[in-house]
Amino acid sequence: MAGFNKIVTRYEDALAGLTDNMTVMAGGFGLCGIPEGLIDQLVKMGAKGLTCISNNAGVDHFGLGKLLDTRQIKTMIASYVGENETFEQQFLSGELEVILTPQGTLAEKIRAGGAGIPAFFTPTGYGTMVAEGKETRKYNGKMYVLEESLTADFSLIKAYKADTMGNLIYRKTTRNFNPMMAQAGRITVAEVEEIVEPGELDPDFIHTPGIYVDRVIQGTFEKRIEQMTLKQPAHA
Amino acid sequence: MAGFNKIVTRYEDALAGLTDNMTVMAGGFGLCGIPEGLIDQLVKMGAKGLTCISNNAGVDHFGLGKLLDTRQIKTMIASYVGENETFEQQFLSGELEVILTPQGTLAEKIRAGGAGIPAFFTPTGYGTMVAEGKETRKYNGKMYVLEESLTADFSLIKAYKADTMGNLIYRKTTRNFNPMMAQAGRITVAEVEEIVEPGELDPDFIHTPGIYVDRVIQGTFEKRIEQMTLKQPAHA
Amino acid sequence: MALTKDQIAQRLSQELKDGYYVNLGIGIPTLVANYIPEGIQVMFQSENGLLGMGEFPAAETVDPDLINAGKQTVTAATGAAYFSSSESFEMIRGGHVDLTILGAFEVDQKGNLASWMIPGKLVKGMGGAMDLVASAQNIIVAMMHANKKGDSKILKECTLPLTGVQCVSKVITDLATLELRDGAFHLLERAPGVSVEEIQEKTEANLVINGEVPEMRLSAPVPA
Amino acid sequence: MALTKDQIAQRLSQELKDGYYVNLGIGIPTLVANYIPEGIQVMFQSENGLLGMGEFPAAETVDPDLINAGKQTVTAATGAAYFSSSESFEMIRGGHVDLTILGAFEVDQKGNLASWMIPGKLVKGMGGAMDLVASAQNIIVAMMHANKKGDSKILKECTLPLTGVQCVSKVITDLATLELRDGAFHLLERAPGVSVEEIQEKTEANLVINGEVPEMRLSAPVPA
Repeated sequence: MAGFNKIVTRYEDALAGLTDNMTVMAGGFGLCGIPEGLIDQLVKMGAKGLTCISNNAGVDHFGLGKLLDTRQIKTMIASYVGENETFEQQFLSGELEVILTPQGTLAEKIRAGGAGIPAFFTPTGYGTMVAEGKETRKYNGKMYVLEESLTADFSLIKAYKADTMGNLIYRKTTRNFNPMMAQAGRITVAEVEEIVEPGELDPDFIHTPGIYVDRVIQGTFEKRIEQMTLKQPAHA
Repeated sequence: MAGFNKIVTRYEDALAGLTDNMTVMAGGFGLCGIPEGLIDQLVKMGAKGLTCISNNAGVDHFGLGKLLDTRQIKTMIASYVGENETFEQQFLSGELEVILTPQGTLAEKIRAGGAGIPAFFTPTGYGTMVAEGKETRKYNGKMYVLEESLTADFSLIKAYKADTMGNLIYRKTTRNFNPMMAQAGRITVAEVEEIVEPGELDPDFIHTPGIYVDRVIQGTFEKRIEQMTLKQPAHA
Repeated sequence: MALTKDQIAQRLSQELKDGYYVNLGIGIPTLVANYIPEGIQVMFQSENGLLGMGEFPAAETVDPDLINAGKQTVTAATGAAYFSSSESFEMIRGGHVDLTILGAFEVDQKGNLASWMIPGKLVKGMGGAMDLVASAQNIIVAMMHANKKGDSKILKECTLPLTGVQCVSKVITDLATLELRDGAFHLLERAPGVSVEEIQEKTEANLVINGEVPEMRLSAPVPA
Repeated sequence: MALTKDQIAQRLSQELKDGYYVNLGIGIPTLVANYIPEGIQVMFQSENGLLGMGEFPAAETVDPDLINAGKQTVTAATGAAYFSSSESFEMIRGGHVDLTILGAFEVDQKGNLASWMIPGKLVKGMGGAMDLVASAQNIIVAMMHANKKGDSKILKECTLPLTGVQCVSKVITDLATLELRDGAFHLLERAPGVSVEEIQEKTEANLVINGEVPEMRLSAPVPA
């Protein structure tokens, strides 16, 4: 890997150095825009005691749900974790610690982590359970809660295209948490649908500049749909 | 102006409602990416006592320098104000109040203003004049300064293309402060080089979604260069 | 007669104004998109990163890369834009969305709202609801006036964990349109055929009734 | 002999490593781009919103929409990306830039640096310098060892208003390479032909000299 060539061809190399008890961010909203192959590799490696930061926890046996099956996650930081029975069992039995965080606060905490901002005030959650034990302050007559930033040892993200230097673009609503997580990872690994040469992505329209990306691997994606909703009733 | 059509054709309409003592943000870095025609209109209108937020203060008699000639600016918030004699005179005579703010802090204060974040901690300026009188706090062994956000009554920005719904794209390094200012203005006016129909800009590559933009006007731009530097010595 | 969910959505749609950017919550609010009044244009914001959400796709155009905040497959309207989750909540928290319509388990006369958690049952999480209610200038709550046993959900004080405080101004239920002012709900409209007495009976919160209370007008026909 | 500005830049260039993302300040640091060692690739970040700054343009390709942080017309390298000022400082403040090289009026043995203001003269502003020094993990200061009168600029304590505190680790001057450790500057290298005595004389700060101090190697030829 000389100069700015970030390409790796084997999943083992993509996640080399990811060990027990690390903090791992995983991009995606529901099952949309998740790094499917990197999650599979994480299952294969078997790293345990992970703190996992992701908006959702996948569904039963897919997405991050796979890491619940193998009991690799110790703590889950997410905004919404419905529709997952394995999750429910491990949460109720106390096996899994869950830190529920409002979606916008979660996004901003991750963005702040990558941006060198250790803490910020937000109106979200004031007066609710989320603000318990946190500092609050009034600005212009409105109350705000002080929230601290999040970073990760590894960020596992999914992009549409990458060039070999790690510049990334995303497609439609797969973007979601991926760009901020790319910035907040000490090591950021991007799994992409297509790899192109430097210069093929228009510099005016790069979503994640390569400076944030350490490794790029080409994947294949199942892209499972959670809620198939059609204009006309489907007769499946 | 029905629905989402944000186009105005006269500069008077573009800045209608901008009155004395308002806070006005103006995009641009040096003379690159500045809303030239909107600044001219502001001179023509003659609104006085303005608080002006911009990374720089233009040069003598061009860009925001024009508003210094007419003594319309009372307070200037900027990161760098060199190369401007009019500025120097008004500053030394006490006619002009100047709040120098580190460039990254300025960018983040504006971004926070548009994002509903009233204050944040940053490492920038700790231990310097910039931090005097401000709260400081230690996170992970490093010291940070609490900075408050900025918003404006009007944001005057420059974009490359707009669609009629106010979706914007910028070109090269003209982007600079324009996107954050678009978000932080109570009324945001974009002066652009070209207006296209909705759907002509790729939804994956819009820099500023139309929700932030209230008015769009097509301008013509001189695009004066501050420091012409060439690969080979120019024989002008 | 109490309104159906579609009729509540129909009444809610009268709150839309031309040029509004609107965030619709999951459930009844989602149905509002089916009743946009003629002659006005609105853009729907979906907090997972889409401004300009369109209708559901035809089977042949389904795209797994394009979903809404309810994880449903959708389309993008002309003039749409995609962005990251942090940018999406800049929009929301920064007060750029003109109207937010969302559901609730309970509201109270302090303007508080509970919508995300029922202790003892599994907690699924608040998603973006806390950000929406803490940020919007203009929130309308769409909900059932009472539960199946007839117990009021319009309370003096919420009993469930809160989603946000002092954020509710207008509530539209299957029975009535209520506006919160000075610590009491003012009864603005009745559902067609519903008596003031029934509304009063099913409202635990302080209810202010001024003179004759008009019936809602549900002009648009309910689509099949 | 004291180094010329180009020679300082040449010595600075030896600090570049393959794959580094680098921010170069105005003045001597800018010249470093002319001396990238053979066989290595670096990308230059310009804080006005460009990663992958290229060389100056030919006259016929000058683009007023493309400048660097010094407001000079530049080009973009292959694989470059443009972004906003807030994104640019996310990069900088978040510690993603591998190396920052910048000038200074004074440094001191506490690691403080003064570079933006000389009281009594007009203050032009700090631009992005305060963000850069507060954020970078790896800062090298490029400066003259002493002023024209021979007064040291490597001090026990800065006299000018500070740009940042406890941020300096390495200083390369026209006379020497210094590394700050445990409250003292360690003399690592001498400029060719400059004596340890001269450096000592022109260094007000505590200076640690361990054994024989080697001369800098300036291998690359100075271009015309």
